[in-house]
Amino acid sequence: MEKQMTFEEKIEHYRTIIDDVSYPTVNKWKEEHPNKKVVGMFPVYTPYELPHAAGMLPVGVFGAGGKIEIDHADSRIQSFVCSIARSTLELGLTERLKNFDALYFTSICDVARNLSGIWQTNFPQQLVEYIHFPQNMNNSSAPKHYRAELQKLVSNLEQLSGKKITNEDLLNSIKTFNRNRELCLQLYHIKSTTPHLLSTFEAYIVLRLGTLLPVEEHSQLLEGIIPQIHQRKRTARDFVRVMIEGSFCEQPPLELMQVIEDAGCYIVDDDLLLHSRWFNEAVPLNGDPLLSLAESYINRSRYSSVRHYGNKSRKEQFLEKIKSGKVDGVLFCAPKFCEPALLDYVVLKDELEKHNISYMTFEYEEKMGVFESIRMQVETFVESVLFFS
Amino acid sequence: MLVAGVDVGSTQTKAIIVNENAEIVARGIVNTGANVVKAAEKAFQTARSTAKLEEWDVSYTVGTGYGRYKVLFGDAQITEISCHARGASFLFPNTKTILDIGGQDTKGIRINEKGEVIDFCMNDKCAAGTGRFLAAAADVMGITLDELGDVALQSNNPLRITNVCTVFVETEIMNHLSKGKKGEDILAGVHQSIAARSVSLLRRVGLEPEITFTGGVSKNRGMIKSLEEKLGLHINVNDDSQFIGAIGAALFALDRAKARHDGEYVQQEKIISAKVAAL
Amino acid sequence: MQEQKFKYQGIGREYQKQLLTAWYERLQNAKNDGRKVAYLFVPGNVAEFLRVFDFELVFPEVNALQCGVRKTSGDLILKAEDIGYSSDVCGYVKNDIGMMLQGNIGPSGTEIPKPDLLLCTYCGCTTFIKWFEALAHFYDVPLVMLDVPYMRDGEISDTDRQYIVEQLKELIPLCEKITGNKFDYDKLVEAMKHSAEAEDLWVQILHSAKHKPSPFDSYFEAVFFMAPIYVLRGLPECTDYYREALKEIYERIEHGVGPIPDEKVRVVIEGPPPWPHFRAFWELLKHWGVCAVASSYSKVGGFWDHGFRHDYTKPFESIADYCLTCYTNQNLPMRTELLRSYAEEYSADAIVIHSVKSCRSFSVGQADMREQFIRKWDIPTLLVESDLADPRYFQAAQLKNRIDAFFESLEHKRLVKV
Amino acid sequence: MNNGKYIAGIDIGTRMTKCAIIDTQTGTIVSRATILTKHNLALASENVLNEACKNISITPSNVFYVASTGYGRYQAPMRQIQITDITCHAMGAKFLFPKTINILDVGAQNAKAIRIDENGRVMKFKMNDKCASGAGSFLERVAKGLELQLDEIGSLSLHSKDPQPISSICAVLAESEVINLVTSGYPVEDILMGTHHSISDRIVALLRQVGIDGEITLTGGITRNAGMVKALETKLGIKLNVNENSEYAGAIGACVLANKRLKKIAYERLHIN
Ligand SMILES: Nc1ncnc2c1ncn2[C@@H]1O[C@H](COP(=O)(O)OP(=O)(O)O)[C@@H](O)[C@H]1O
Ligand SMILES: Nc1ncnc2c1ncn2[C@@H]1O[C@H](COP(=O)(O)OP(=O)(O)O)[C@@H](O)[C@H]1O
Ligand code: SF4
Ligand code: SF4
Ligand code: SF4
Repeated sequence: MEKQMTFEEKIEHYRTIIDDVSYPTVNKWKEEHPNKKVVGMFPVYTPYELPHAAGMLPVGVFGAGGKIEIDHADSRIQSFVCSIARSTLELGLTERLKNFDALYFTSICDVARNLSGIWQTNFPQQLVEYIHFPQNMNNSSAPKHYRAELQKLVSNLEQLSGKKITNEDLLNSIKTFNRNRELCLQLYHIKSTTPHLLSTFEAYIVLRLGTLLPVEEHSQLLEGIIPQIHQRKRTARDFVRVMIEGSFCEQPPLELMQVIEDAGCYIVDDDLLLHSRWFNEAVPLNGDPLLSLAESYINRSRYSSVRHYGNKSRKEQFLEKIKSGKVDGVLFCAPKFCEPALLDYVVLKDELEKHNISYMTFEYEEKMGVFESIRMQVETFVESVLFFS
Repeated sequence: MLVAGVDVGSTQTKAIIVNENAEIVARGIVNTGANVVKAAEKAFQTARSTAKLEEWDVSYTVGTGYGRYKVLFGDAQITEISCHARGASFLFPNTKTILDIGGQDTKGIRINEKGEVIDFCMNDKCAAGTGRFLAAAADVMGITLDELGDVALQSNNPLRITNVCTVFVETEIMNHLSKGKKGEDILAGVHQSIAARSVSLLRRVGLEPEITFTGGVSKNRGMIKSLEEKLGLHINVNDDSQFIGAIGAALFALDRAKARHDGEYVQQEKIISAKVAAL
Repeated sequence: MQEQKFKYQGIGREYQKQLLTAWYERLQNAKNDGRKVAYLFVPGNVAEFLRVFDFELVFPEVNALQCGVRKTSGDLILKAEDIGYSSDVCGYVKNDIGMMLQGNIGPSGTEIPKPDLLLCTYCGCTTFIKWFEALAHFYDVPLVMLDVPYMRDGEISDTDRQYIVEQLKELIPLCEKITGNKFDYDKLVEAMKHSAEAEDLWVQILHSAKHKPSPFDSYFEAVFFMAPIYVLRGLPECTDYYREALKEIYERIEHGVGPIPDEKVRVVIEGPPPWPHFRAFWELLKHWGVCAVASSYSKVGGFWDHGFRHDYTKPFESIADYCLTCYTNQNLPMRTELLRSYAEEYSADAIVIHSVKSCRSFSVGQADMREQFIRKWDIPTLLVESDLADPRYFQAAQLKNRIDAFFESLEHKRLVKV
Repeated sequence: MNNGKYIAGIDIGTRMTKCAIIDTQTGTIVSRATILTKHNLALASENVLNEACKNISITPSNVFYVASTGYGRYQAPMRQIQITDITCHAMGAKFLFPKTINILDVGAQNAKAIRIDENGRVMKFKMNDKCASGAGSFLERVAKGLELQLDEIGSLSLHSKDPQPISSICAVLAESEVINLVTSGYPVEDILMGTHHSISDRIVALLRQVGIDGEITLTGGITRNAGMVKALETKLGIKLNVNENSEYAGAIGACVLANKRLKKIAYERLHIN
């Protein structure tokens, strides 16, 4: 049935899947593999390869996107915290994550970190990992330490599944994910070179679906749609090329992406679902697989606000992204209360001002309802580029 | 023994007198107005006169509400939060969550089995979602507060009210009216909008049944229905809901009066026995 | 009783004030005197290590705290918001950036020297990283990370310890280059000895709160008493200070007096205080005769009261352990258990959580902690919200309501039952 | 009469709809008009255009390009282009006061603070459209509560010697406070000035967020209220740019931008052909 569907129909169909907070694809997988485990992955980046190598299904956990009422979590996490933390906890407290056997959090921010602690106390039956990413990239023992961290995860997974994870398994997983990342990057390449053929709204849906499917299935699906995209008949419009920055963790409502695009923008680059193209190059397949992953994290991962680099090089990478995307302006589009994004904004916009690049900023949260005010802001931004350049 | 609780709210002041069996013997309610001290006295007096009591008949009085320190004749002050908790769990012993919508603020209170406050949360400083919001809507529609809820109950097709701010809602209502929309549909929308805000306030303290609805707005049947729909739960209300704060205060007064009484009694016993011993 | 004059009364506060004033003066002259300046954080500060190179140490958090107490933080925060900082981010960061924008005049009116080294001791709070990245951007100086893994497994692992040791060792050449001073093992040992001695004394003060009535408020007073162990640790002045301060405590015990004239309620407090309204907050609690007998905030700069001491026989390893165990680096289950155990050890009647809006490192999870205290252990727990630096978030009327409602129910129980 | 001479800008606000017509040859404003918006936005835009045309004895057919802006900008049927309030107010303010850096646009339901560069391009802006406590409706309510005309309250407040602080942050609760103050015998002018101060506090807070940096131009209906202008000036400690055209800044900006756009189109045509 998939085969006959047009690209637009597929998008429509995928959207219903990603909007469903009962995780239908996970339930189906669990039915088909009753003895296998599911591991939830909190953004931004987590080593999907490890659960995969253990024969488990890694699944992205991105909160509830405003789809459910927050009945219990609001009294457990105060109001001044980003929505993803609260709605993820609500998913847990309402047993919507009961098919998940483990959950991975990482050292991106204090909220995600403490959420891992809340999880430990409230869901003792789940394996909760808090992964410490190296923050001191210049230190020579960083790869070794992170490798040890990965090794610990592997051992815990082995315990969970009762099955040894071999180097072979790991290499195979790395290879599988290398391929998937390559395909995801192809979508971004289309978005950047021919933005009229693929909107960010569409690209996002396809990538987000990837967080809910076995990776092999997702890669196959991508291989099917990429040619379809190239065949679309659409004309390029006099739109402004923008880049979105700040949406690396909690994901903006889909309507927000539509509003931005409708207001006259091509979003040619962004930091949505960063894990899907986290490494700039393929993870090497020779040598010790865990060390390769560790070294890739340290030397080859993508720029983001929650990944520490020496300050200079981070700003450089940010500007480089702007240059290579031939971007007219940057939209800082951060989740409300997301401290890493809000703190980084000041430094980054300083750089933009130095280089005379337009930018605009606004915040979103899961439950927004009305986008009128943002529409007006984006329109104003587009006008400031159209009328004044 | 008779004791009293006086709840000085921003809009209305309520007084309750109970006897030693915690039975209500009198009620009094007046508008607070600009002179808070007077309002407290008047409410107390109203209650006393309905039961034909003199000031000295009442042996202990607790003041509560935002103007509790203005109850100059009172023996003690206790916050309205404790009093609402006490009053609600007295009237409805299984209460876990309390929603109090008053004239100028809305509170969510969560209590434990013993009726002690675990958490509470309030929106003050903003009239949106309070009795004031409803009063403004009633004003614009040219109906009285008593009718408001019943009009809303007639609606089959509530309109969505998009503004949150009370000021902007007035304009929105006028726009709807001038477009010929039905009054009941508009009002039903207004009630739903407050219900939504109230429920989200309750969620912040942790929503657990049973829920007891207190404050002046609990007299509004339209509001009760909107809340029950939004929550999908039954909520406790009775005729005394607006007095719950005052009832709680009176119950505290009773405890203290008794403790004092016992204490005095013990004290006197001691003195007497000391005297006896000295003989 | 309080009126009586004891020999040592008030020394803890006064002496501490003098030391801080002297410290700020020394900072002002640092550049003239040819000394290099390192910025670092209080949690997990590697003071002993840096003292080997004769760095002057600047703690941006201490500056922010002092600005808060002196009520200048509000204006400074607005300055930072003017350049784009959101009203929702850490008030300390904004306070510090605001201060920098205003010429880096510190809380006591002296100039704070610019950094030669930004050493981000990443001990738990991720905002630390963003904070120092911003400083690196504005000052255009190099930023060095000391990456301290979080206590994610509830215990110290040898891997984590070794990782820190290796980083410290790699830091030596850089410090030597900046200061021109060679690393000197003996100097490190000496600093470690001073530290351990001061730590011993400080812990005795903390433990004194087990007395009834408590001679010491382990929150409202502790925040003054603990300043020297942060900014002067590793120096002999620091030890002298605690020796004197402890004498004051002994004297209080001897006379059976404490910070609260008539101690009615003993509480454990979690979370940093609302500096700009410090007095007002204290008054709100004093009104009910509340004495804080233990607190977590007094452990942010080091977790000594369960036995840890800087150990000169294995200096690097013990610095690593020090960084790993400080309160901000402990995971939530550890923090929860710690507070519970304090309530027991110090015979507290309740736990008070001051939840700080702009500090997610502390706050996220506190509401959940409260659920545990109430449900699992039946410890009455009060949670109040404001901010540690931003005066706008201190809503006195709301706080009073909440505090009164809580303590009146504790008191009521007593009045009626006894 | 030359058909190709006039450009109109229509600013459809929540309360008032404003129109300005400029003569492209001289670049000057030749007509203005303002009417109450009511609820039919399309009709309002047509009426106001008719009115502005009538003032200079032309018909809407003489206007060859219409740019709409404001809350109802998508509702004006005769528009060739719609532009947001922010871009228009910024441009209008720049046109009226060329040295403008900051713009404060305060209408009935929202307040906007804008910062522009030397070309009139919007660099930053912040707006508040959720709470009436920092917008014009607040004053309308207070006027109603005190049974005064809207155009009276500003001039009345100017007589105040001792402004009475208003403690409520909310416009609705402040209204009762104001009435309480009156019944307690405080002079009306002091209460009104206090109210104006309270609104300006919020507006200035908005302005601070975009950074205050040079000449500030006030636009929108609030410019008709001398008391508000004074309160803002007191709070900011500088004089604000205001004149009788300020209320039309949005409509004027729309004209200027339309003209700019036309020139660009003409230029492009020239180069294509
Ligand atoms: N019959 C009624 N129907 C609906 N609402 C009512 C009714 N009577 C009073 N109210 C509402 O209750 C409010 C007063 O509630 P109350 O709890 O006494 O307030 P407070 O304690 O804040 O003064 C009034 O402002 C009004 O909006
Ligand atoms: N004659 C007047 N005197 C004083 N203030 C006025 C007058 N007319 C309008 N205003 C003020 O201007 C506001 C309307 O401003 P306007 O910019 O026209 O709003 P909008 O664009 O939202 O319709 C009113 O709320 C009122 O405060
Ligand atoms: S949205 Fe921001 S603050 Fe929230 S968990 Fe993600 S990174 Fe942390
Ligand atoms: S939103 Fe409206 S009701 Fe709420 S504070 Fe502002 S003016 Fe008052
Ligand atoms: S977030 Fe909290 S712990 Fe972190 S720097 Fe700010 S105040 Fe300190």
